[in-house]
Amino acid sequence: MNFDLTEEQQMLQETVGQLLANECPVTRLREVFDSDTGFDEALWKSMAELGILGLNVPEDFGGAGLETLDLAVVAETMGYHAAPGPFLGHALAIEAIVRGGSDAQKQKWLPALASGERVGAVSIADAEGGWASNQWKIESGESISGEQAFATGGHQADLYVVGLAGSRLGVVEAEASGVSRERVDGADLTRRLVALQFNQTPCELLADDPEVARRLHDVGCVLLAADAFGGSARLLEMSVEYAKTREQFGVKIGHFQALKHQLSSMALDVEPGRGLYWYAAYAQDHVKDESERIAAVAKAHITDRYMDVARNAVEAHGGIGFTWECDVQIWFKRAMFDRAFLGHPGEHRRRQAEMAGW
Amino acid sequence: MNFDLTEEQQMLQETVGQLLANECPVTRLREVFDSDTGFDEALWKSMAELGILGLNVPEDFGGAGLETLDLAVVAETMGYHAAPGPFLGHALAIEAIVRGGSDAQKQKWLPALASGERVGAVSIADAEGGWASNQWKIESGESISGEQAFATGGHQADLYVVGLAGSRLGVVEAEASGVSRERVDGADLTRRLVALQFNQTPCELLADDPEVARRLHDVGCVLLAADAFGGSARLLEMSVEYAKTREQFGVKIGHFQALKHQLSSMALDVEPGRGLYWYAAYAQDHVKDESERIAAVAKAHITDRYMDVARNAVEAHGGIGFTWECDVQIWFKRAMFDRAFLGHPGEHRRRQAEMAGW
Amino acid sequence: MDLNYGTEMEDFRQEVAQFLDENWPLKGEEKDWPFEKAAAVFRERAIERGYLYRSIPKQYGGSEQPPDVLKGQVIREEFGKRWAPLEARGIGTMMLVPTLLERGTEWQKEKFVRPTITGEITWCQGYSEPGSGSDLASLKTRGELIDGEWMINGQKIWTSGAHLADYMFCLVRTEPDAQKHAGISYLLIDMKQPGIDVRPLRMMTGSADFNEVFLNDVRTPEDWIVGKRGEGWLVSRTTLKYERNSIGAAQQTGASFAGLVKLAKETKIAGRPAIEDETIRERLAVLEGYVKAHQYSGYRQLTKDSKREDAGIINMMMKLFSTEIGHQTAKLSMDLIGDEGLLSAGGAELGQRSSSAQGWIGQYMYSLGIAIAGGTANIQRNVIAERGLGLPRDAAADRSSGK
Amino acid sequence: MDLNYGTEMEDFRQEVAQFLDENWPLKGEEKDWPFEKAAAVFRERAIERGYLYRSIPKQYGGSEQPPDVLKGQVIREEFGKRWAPLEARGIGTMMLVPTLLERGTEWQKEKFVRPTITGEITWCQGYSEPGSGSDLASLKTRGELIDGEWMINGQKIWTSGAHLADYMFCLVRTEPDAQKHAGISYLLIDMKQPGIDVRPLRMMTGSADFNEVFLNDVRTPEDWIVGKRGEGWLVSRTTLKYERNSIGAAQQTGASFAGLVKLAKETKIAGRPAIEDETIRERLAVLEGYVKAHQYSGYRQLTKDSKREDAGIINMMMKLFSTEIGHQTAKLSMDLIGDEGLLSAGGAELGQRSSSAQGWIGQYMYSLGIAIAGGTANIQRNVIAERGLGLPRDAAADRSSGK
Repeated sequence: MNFDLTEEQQMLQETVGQLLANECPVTRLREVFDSDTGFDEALWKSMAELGILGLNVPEDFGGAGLETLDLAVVAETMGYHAAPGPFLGHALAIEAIVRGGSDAQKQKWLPALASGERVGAVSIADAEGGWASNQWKIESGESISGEQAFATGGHQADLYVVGLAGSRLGVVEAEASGVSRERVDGADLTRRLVALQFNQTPCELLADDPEVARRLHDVGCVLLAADAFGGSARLLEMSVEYAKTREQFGVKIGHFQALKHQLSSMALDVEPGRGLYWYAAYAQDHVKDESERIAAVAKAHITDRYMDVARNAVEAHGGIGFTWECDVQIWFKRAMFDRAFLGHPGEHRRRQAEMAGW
Repeated sequence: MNFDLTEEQQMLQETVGQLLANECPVTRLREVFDSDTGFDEALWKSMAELGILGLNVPEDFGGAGLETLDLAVVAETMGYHAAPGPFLGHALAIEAIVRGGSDAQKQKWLPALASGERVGAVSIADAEGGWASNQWKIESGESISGEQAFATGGHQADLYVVGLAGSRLGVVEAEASGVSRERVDGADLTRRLVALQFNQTPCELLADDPEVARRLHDVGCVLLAADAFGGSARLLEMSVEYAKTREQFGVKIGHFQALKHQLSSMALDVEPGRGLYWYAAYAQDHVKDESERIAAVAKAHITDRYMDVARNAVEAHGGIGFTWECDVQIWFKRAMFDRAFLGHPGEHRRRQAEMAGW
Repeated sequence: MDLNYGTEMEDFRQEVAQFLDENWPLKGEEKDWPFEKAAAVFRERAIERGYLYRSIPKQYGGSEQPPDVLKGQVIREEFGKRWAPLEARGIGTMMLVPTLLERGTEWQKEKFVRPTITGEITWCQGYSEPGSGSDLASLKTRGELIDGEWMINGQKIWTSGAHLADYMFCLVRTEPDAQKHAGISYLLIDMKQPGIDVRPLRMMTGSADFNEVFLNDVRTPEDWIVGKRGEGWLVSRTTLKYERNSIGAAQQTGASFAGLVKLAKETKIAGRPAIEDETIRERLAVLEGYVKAHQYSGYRQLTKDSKREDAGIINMMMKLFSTEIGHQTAKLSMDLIGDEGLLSAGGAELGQRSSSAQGWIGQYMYSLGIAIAGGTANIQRNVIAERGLGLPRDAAADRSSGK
Repeated sequence: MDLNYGTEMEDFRQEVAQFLDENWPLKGEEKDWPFEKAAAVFRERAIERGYLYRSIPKQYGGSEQPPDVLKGQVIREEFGKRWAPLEARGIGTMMLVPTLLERGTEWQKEKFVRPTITGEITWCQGYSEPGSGSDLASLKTRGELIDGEWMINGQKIWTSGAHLADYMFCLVRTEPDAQKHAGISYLLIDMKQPGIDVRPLRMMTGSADFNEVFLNDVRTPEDWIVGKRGEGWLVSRTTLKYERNSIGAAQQTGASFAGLVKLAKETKIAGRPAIEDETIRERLAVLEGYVKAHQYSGYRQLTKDSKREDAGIINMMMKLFSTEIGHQTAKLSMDLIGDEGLLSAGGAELGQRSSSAQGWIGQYMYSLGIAIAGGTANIQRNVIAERGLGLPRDAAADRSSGK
């Protein structure tokens, strides 16, 4: 037994971290955050060059053919840097096409997705509420009509993996007829959302296999958990750093035992999540029996901790932590996203209890 | 509007406090705690002389004719001193007879209860679980048979107000035929419990009015809340005192900010409960619409806080707080009693939600 | 204890009701006056009758009534029913006026109190600075007395309403050689003068509820000082007490809780109304325990205040207690709005409530902001421990106060 | 990452299974031996095969195997299936032996290690004193070297197993003139001698899991010291690390959680099995999140340990994390047992679990006790903040360490 990242995974994380530190330091991040699109084309291209955008695309179709754990360690790093852009939905769209696409479909989409030439996205939030595949209501077919609430990718997405009635997935090109998208006034400006409307829109159905939808959902939960872990680790670092530099009453505030203990509690909220998200990611490819349930546990637990850490980070920064100018707010809103996207913790805990047979 | 105790109530509290401080200081309390009966006859007589045992008995029957709030401020003081003995059940038995007894019944029992000559008690815990009057299962009649779980008064009780099917109450003399009582291995050794068995035992029924049972239950909740408030205030004082005297690392531990903040949190758990129990007590006699619900709120909230405070008091005392020799354990176990007797907080919160029409 | 309104109070209620029937809204030609003007006139009349500014002497524009918490309550209820203007709730009325009444000179009271309470002039507060949040003693804005005028230079932060205010009351270091606390004075400044630069400070919600104020050779007359030179720290503490009470008002938590229950009735969890979910019911019930405890603690506080007795440690904890209730309320609301937790905070200005998801998101964020305004939670915990429970003072704080 | 057992491991498992089939329970005339004797013999055989005490050199009675977390796991699983004796889990094995191996002299290792790990001799720990709980540096028990013997006087507390132990390893102040930490030595003492008075210390649960030990002119040879004079503080810290890891074991929280789920299935709330109550399900699910995080953190820690790499800050938090999980588990159990929360803690000795209500009450109380044993939660929070996060050291702690 070896419960640790491989050297390759550690190197992958370092490389991605280096890229983000170089090309998207906080000064740049803020520009993208405040921009109209929330998209940094140069950064996207750099990611593509590094091969990150096709990590989970099989080698035959131009990708790296890696596993969920590899994807997750990248998601952790993205979360740490609050990397802006459509990475999450892109990776999930790929996951669905890899698992549910015919050879022809794979050939059609995967190479362009792997190279980052086209941006993938997912649209699996029913307009009336519900992320679970049994809550999807748009009738499946070669032409679809209906509304969905929170599709990823902002206005950058080129194609959508869409959730359809009967736990079915289909692929819709953004340019197709009858597609209209409207900006969602989301909190997290690093990952923009749109509401979609389809009106007799052409749709290519993926395999009629509910496992594909399940996999999409579970990998999504894992990536959100990984992002949340990385983000909360960053907020902890920022708070510790602030405590070491800010003075009150003539001393660095990090001298105050009450603040020390608050920061210890934050650390206790952060660090134990690492092994949990690792295992949840690993289970997707290696522990079939547990994969669905542990994804729910990780998503509920780690995104909840992220939100707690974010609240405490605001407090640890004093009044300034509450301003737009303070970087904490960027991660705070990512925490809101990670917690709400794909359903909030209460929903996943209900599933967790059911799957345990409680 | 005047939301405060009257001078008479304040004096009552002081007098009772003085009595307990004089006649049952902690040295004496520990003797009673470790004794076989948990009963201090001299203390009981002193309480009787002070008129505390008949506070809620009408003047016509030898009591003081006071209200629930008066009873509650005494219960607070009892809780503060962890006064040992059957006061709680005694007061509740009186309450039931006052509300549900015929003139003849009142004449028969109240004067002897008011004078403390006889000890009253309540037996309203069904053997299969359930404190609510609709859960009582023993068939009512002039002769009753069955089992009940947690009757008050230990082996001192002379008569029991017993909960019977149909939300009915009856009075059973402890000496009556077919009564057997067995010691319960309770945590709180200041308030002993017994399990009762009735075998064709003579029983005098009180009025066929479910309001009597409701009143008994609600006043019970209020008195437990008051006891919990007093007890938690005492634990806070003990913890603060310890922090002021105990040294570690060459300084009084009360200098450590982390401990200060823990003690502040305890204070925040204690002090706001005062107004809540006052109002809950006041409502029993003056705000009929709210009386049942606010009794549930106060019982759930304040006994929960007491338990939290008790846990924190143990921690604030370090290792020694966990020993039998440390006084904290006496109040810790009273907190367990106040929280569990008449049903634990979850049950009262369910009622609270129902009564609100949520 | 007596929570009933006696017959005397019912008579008083009739009297107030009749006054309102006759006076609000305004009648005749005054009927179409703009609200501000109408409110000012109405307030004057209400003051004449002894209904508003009851604790302020008549000579400064108040109605100087004996304290009577019950009458105050009846007035609030009756005015509330008819949406009649109550006392202006600005920071001037709540913080400056009590300070002036206790510490101001005669001319200061005469000049400032009346127009402040009528809402004719408005104030902002200049305490915090970027380098000194909870630690006011370390502030750096300097005032020098030159030719009978104070010349002030520095920067203030968290100044709400600065872009609208006519005046600022602020703390300025005037005695550079004195010990930290002893070097501060409490000055009043006219905001409408060159050298004052107000820049909005954007919050994480996106709205700008506060400002930064840059003071560059700003002037104010020598006698626009409250208290003596170097006493500003003490003078400001009178005011802080008022701020605590006003922010901690139990009413707000009650209203917020009611909103939460409403939200739980309107939203769904797993297809059923959230209010039917046992988990939500339990959480609401737990929260209500705190809300009720807060409410009755508020009753106690008011009663003690009206008897001019000290309510004790509860005074030090009301704000922290309501902050914590606010946290819990906000947290529960986020679980109730579910997917809409993805949205931004929309249109939630401080103190304004909205039943929409975005309003709750704003509240969620503000529940953090409020913990910070007027002394952080940790400072309040220190106060409870040291002043309330009598624990030894903090070493660091001792140092800064020169002990 | 690889959580599979490869074929090599399956072969190893077969080997272990076969050994056990042949050796446990004992066969032939050894079959009826009393457990203690049987266990001692069995352990010797298991050591010979390299299955127990794998990290202890052969010369001191261990089996001196290369570290292999996976093999360790297989051994524990197979031994567990057949209830075969594993390593003796006393404080001697867990705390003294690692210390001796790292710091002891040759003769000390030879004399003490083997009989300790076979369970032939047992130890108790003499660190805490009534006046110094978390603050070991302030301890007062004194040792003087007189005629080639240490003469020891003082009092120890929280000494579990003192009434049964053969020896005590303890901290004693031997250099009265040195700075606080520098004056302490680590001595071994024979408990079977006059001058030692062991008095049971009764816990709030009613049972006496600990003792007070009074030392009155107690003697021990000059060379029964581990490390040099005045180095006792450092020597003891080696040991404390082991204590943290052993108490914090993720297995215990997992087992405890499983017990809680069982309890929720067996008890009723409002007439239905508690496990069907949404509130209980949610609370269990929340708790399970922590339990799983704890479990996989344990995996990480073990993997890092086996690679002799540093797992980092997680090492400092495992104990506190499991303490907090224990609190939550205990709290939930009290809500599950309902009315039976009126009962006393029955028969719950430390580490022993019971599914009865009284067992859970004992656990509830012990969840407080465990927070205290081996360093309070606050000390651990300091360690996380200062050593883990690099925050500045505590002023008071600095003072006591003479900085």
